[in-house]
Amino acid sequence: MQSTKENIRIGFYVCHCGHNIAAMVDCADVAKYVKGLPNVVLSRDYKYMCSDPGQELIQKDIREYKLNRVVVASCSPLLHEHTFRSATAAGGLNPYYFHMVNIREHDSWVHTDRGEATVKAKALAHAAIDRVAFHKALETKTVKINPDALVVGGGIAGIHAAMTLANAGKKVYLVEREPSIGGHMAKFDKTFPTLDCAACILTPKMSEVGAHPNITLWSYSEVAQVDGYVGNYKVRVKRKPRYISEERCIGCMDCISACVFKEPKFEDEFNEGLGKRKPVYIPFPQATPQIVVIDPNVCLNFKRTKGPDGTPIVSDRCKKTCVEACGDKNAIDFTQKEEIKEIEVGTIIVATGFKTFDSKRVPAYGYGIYKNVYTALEIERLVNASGPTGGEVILREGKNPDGSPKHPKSIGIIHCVGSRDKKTNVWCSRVCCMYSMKLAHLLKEHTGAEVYNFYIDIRAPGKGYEEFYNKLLDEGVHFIRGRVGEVTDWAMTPEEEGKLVIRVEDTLAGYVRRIPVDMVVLSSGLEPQADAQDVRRLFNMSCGTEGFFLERHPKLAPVNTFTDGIFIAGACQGPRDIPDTVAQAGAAAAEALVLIDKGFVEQEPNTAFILDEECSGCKSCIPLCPYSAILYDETRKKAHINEALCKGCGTCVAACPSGSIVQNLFEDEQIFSEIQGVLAYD
Amino acid sequence: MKYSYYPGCSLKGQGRAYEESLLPVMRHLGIELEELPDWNCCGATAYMAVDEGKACVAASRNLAIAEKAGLQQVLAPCSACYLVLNKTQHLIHDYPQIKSAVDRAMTSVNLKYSTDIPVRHPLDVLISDVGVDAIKQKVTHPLKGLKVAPYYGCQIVRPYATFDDQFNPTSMDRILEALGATMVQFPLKTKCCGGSLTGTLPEAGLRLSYIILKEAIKRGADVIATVCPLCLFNLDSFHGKIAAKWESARIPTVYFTQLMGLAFGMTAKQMGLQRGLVPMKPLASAPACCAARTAAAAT
Amino acid sequence: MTKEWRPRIVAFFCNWCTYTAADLAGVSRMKYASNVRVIRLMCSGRVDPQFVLDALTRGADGVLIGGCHPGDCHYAEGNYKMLRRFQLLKRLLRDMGIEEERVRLEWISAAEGDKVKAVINEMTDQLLKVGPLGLPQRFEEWDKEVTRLEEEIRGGDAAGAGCACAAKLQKPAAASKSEVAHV
Amino acid sequence: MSKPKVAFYWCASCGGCEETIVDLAEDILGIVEKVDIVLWPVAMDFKYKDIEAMPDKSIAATLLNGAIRTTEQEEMAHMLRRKSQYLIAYGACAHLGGIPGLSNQFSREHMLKFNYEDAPSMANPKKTRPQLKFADGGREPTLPELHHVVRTLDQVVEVDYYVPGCPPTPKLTNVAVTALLENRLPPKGSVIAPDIALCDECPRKASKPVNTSFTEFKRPHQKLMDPNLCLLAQGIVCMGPSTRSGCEAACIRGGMPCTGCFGPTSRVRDQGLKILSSLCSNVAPKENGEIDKVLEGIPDPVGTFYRYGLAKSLMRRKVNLPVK
Repeated sequence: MQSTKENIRIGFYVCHCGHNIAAMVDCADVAKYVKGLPNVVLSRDYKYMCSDPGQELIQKDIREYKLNRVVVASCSPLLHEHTFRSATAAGGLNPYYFHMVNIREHDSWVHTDRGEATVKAKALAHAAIDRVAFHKALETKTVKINPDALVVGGGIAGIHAAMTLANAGKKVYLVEREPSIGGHMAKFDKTFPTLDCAACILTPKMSEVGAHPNITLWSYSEVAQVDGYVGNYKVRVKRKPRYISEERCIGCMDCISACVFKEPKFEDEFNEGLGKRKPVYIPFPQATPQIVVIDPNVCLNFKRTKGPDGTPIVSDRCKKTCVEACGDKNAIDFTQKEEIKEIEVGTIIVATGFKTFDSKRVPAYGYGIYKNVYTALEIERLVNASGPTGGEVILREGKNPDGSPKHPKSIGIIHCVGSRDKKTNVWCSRVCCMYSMKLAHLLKEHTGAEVYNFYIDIRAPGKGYEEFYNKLLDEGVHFIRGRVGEVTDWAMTPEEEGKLVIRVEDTLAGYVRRIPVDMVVLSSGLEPQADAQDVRRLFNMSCGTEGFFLERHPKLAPVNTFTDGIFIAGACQGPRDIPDTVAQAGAAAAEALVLIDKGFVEQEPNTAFILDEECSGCKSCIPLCPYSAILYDETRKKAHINEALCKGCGTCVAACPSGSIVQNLFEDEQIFSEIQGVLAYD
Repeated sequence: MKYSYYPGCSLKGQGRAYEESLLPVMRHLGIELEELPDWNCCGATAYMAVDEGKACVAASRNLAIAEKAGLQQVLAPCSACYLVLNKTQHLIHDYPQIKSAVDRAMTSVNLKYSTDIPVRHPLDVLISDVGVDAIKQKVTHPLKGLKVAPYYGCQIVRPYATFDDQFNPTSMDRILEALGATMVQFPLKTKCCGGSLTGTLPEAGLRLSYIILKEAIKRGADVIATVCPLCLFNLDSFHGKIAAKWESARIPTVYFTQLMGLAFGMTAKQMGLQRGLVPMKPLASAPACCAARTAAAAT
Repeated sequence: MTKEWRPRIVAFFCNWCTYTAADLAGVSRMKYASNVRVIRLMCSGRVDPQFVLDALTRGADGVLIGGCHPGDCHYAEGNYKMLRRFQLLKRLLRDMGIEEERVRLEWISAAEGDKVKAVINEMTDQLLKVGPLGLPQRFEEWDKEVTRLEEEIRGGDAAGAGCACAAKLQKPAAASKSEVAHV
Repeated sequence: MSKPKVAFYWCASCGGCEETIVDLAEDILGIVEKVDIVLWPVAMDFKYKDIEAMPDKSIAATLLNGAIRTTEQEEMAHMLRRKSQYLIAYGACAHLGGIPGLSNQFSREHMLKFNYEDAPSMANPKKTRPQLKFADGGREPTLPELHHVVRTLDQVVEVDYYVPGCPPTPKLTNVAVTALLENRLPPKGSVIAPDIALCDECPRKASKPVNTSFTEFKRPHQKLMDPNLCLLAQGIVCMGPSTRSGCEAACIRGGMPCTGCFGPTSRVRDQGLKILSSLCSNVAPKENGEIDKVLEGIPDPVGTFYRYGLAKSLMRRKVNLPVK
């Protein structure tokens, strides 16, 4: 046993964490109990171990009492293990002579009986005392950081993160799934509460991205595979064929006007289907990059049927007036195929955004049943001067007696569609109060209609937000508190005929109301992207229960993930508005810069190694390593672990049939002693 | 496919036209229904409101009998039965007091309630197990031109929306469309028919029936199709009173199974259509003899 | 001590999912049974079946192993390796007379603090029904048939002074840690 | 100077270990020359009281084979411990419990009933069982009692060294005896065999592919085996990777898989669990049902993984068996 070779001297500290631990665990009693355990030289309880005086106490004791092991019982090691290892090192010991006991998250916070919680704390402390005797001095590994970065998603979050990194002089790959960057923000008309024109503040940033020498912009592309680890990621990016050479297209759009389709005929995704586009198109005037796309599903030059691998087949049956118009530029290439690019980056920022709740999931609100029920995003396009109607708010259904398009005279905006509801999404979408009010303002401004907002609560906690709400009240926008029961065309009175009736319990007035309107706007909530689960697997991240990407710590590491070197920004982490998104994107970029500028990262030395003498060369471990870190040395007939590739999962250690692999920090003897320890105290 | 058929009181009494149409239609579609032996009241209406425990005991006896007989599924066509049997299963899970009351009662009659046998509605079975395509294949006399207001009533999708949407159910729409009928856009699909208020508080209850009838007529429906004996009773029985109080709102109300039977070439009489108080107009598509019978049955 | 018996559970949680979920349960102030003792490992793939049995033979009434959901392992597939071991281990334990409820493998993601709570409470309830395993006590009970003679001899030795070979019983549960012998 | 005294004794064993002594062939002559054999029941006649009369520690070494199953064996173990300077657990039964240890899956009553009543080869219409005491012409002879639990030697008395194997090879026996005679002893508690798994000296080692994963397991009688290919690569459960070497892969050379008689290496606490961990980790499928299907090929994990080591395993014995 270790202790026979070395005189183990353990210092034990139990932290009160203010009342967080002390209220449920009798810290003094724990300290007293531990004092009586073998090898323990001193045992103290202290109010805040993580404070400077707490850390200094450890350092002083190491010197004074010649401690060679330190155990702290406090919070989760995921929070403060690093802090106390550093304190141990500052006291002159190898930091890995430290071990931590979690008596807050795993004990005081989750139990209600002080006696039981104290017993548990003692058992956990006992285990640590037993375990730490087996600890060994280890060296911290460092890994170099590739200074190039990858940003996934070209919405406002991705754009801001990429610009921040690029302006700091780093090379950035920005990968966007759609043909243009801009994301949801590009579709918005104005932004709340300042009513800045979204395009006016976003498009300059977009062109800057497009022109930045440090940014490689790959639109219409998706990340297909991510390998490697912090500082050294190998990423495969799938570049979808847009049938246009990005190098040759100058964005003149002559091809669009020359297309054999004289009129736009196909649903325009950017305008939420409210407008039409041609098979060859540019998503919107300020699209970045300014390069057209050909949609093979509708372009006449492609067959209706696709090849066995799903790729479109060129039919050559169109007159190809577009090619003619392109002329010498020769940018149109119907033979373009999907391409895979491989890049190496050190850090990755995932900013894949959100999707809006599908309002059809609440049939009571009539979306998809009644034509004059709109989603908020449709209204954004409808009130937008560059939208399909040039900013004129025209109803989808109904004409004036003279046959002219009809404008709404009354509009109902329903908040929280799909949100704050156990049947759909329980969370608050955080932006829908504010954007509903913004749309209320814009609709009133455009149409002069009576606008009713139906809300559960008005949540306006941002800077200038409450003031915006007050402004709307002054403008005469109606606010009715109550969750809408249904939207129906069932008229009970002549005034309701031909209208959409919103039935709602007005909880301030205390009765059920029927409010007939011409137009209903559904403020749909925010949801994780449909493929969020796939994306999270791709980047080895976690998702919360609702499906948004999980941050490493909600307060202390809000843009970090559980995978080092991968950060998250924007609404892929949870619903948020533009100011918060930009702030978070900046934070993610700063976190990435910390790694890049430091140049290396320290890694847990929890790697495994083979006991060379003892290895029989049975090869059982070799196929188990997901990182191919275990190789079979044909000359020596033994297995060998490449420490640089080992990530420290310990699977091979558990599976070695002759016990000839050891994992640093998680040696068999350390774990056995921990098991013995937790069971030593009843 | 074999199901245990739980008729409940309605299908043997007031709503016998439902049984008369349901059984041949299901047989025609290859579904075997075996009537649950020695069934008793489902525990619906006032019972549930007065004493949930006892209502659950009544309901669970039926389920325990089915369990003892080793039956896999129970088919409950009446909306009230369907709801109460389902509700009983939920309550047994959620409330230990109810579970112990049920256990005690079952033990005393040598029965045991241990598993939840799925309680299914005919709409569910037709949509999920049989499928619209299979129904379509059996149609010999498509209901061309018949405009139907599909009326589901409040109970089959609320509160337990298991097979259809809670606010806008469409299973019956899809079945009737497969028969060739046209659905009118009917926003009152799941609104209240008046329920037992037509008896206890007629001025409130009748008004609710009137609203549904009037809206169906307004939307150009020829007939209201329903799945519930009580809805049919309310919508079919008070036309005189409704006319006296408001205006005449005469439109026939039938069980959706009756329409299915007609489309499968069965006669109006076989489908019990003669039991309706407001007669349904003969169908253009029906063979001459059938049309005559429909008319005869109607009068 | 007249304290009523409570099952003792040793839990092996992977660092990335289940340990984090247990932290989340703490941060969310969820309340659960206090009889679980968590040992942190980097991956459920590190769980050596020896750990499970060592815990049981040292007095645990149950062992709970927590890992990431299939497909979500931080190390790609460590959890599958644990799952495969677990499938055979369950059979082996059954053949050795250990009730199924005592050893449990659960996939708990970092977001499922509530599942940590539910699983621990459920397992505690199940073990309360199954009762104590008490292997150390059982071993002691088994060994009564041989300790009698040993004590007799020891007593004799003490009387017949000069005999220094009082046979010290090697504790059966602790494996002999013999040094390496190359011959 | 008198020759050192050596004793051989057997407890619950088959006699195979005694054979090994004989298998030393000419070498035994060299040993016999150097030592006085004071006890060897299988070959010579000695009386209990003669041993009892010897001074404590007067025997240099006792090589005891067999597990401890009866009160008599227990008593002998204690006595020989007292009389010997070195007590050596000789062979798998003394070391690990061995084949007799497998009866730790059953109760004593079950074993007695089977052996004296139910066994197909048993003709015992009166169901007579051995009696602990019986009267015979005024005398009252006694028989030893069967313990409920089969034990390894070191679970009853302190053991100095272990010579593993079922049976130990003559070569290892020679090594052990020579080491004793020449007083070149390894640290107390050592197993006299290399502390490395069997694959190290397996003739088929090179034939195992580095990416062996299992899609099925077969038992030796279920398959026509390739005589040169690693048995694990053929889906045959071979305990070699978790078993100490030193036997020179005798079974594998004979065409059969290793069943683990040499026990685990010093770094392993439970040989069976370790091979389980290793084999299962390398099972190919990922779904419960498919995993189970592959593992069906190991119908009796206890009998397979603890062929020799059950008494020495962490659980020792089926835990819900009675001791009354």
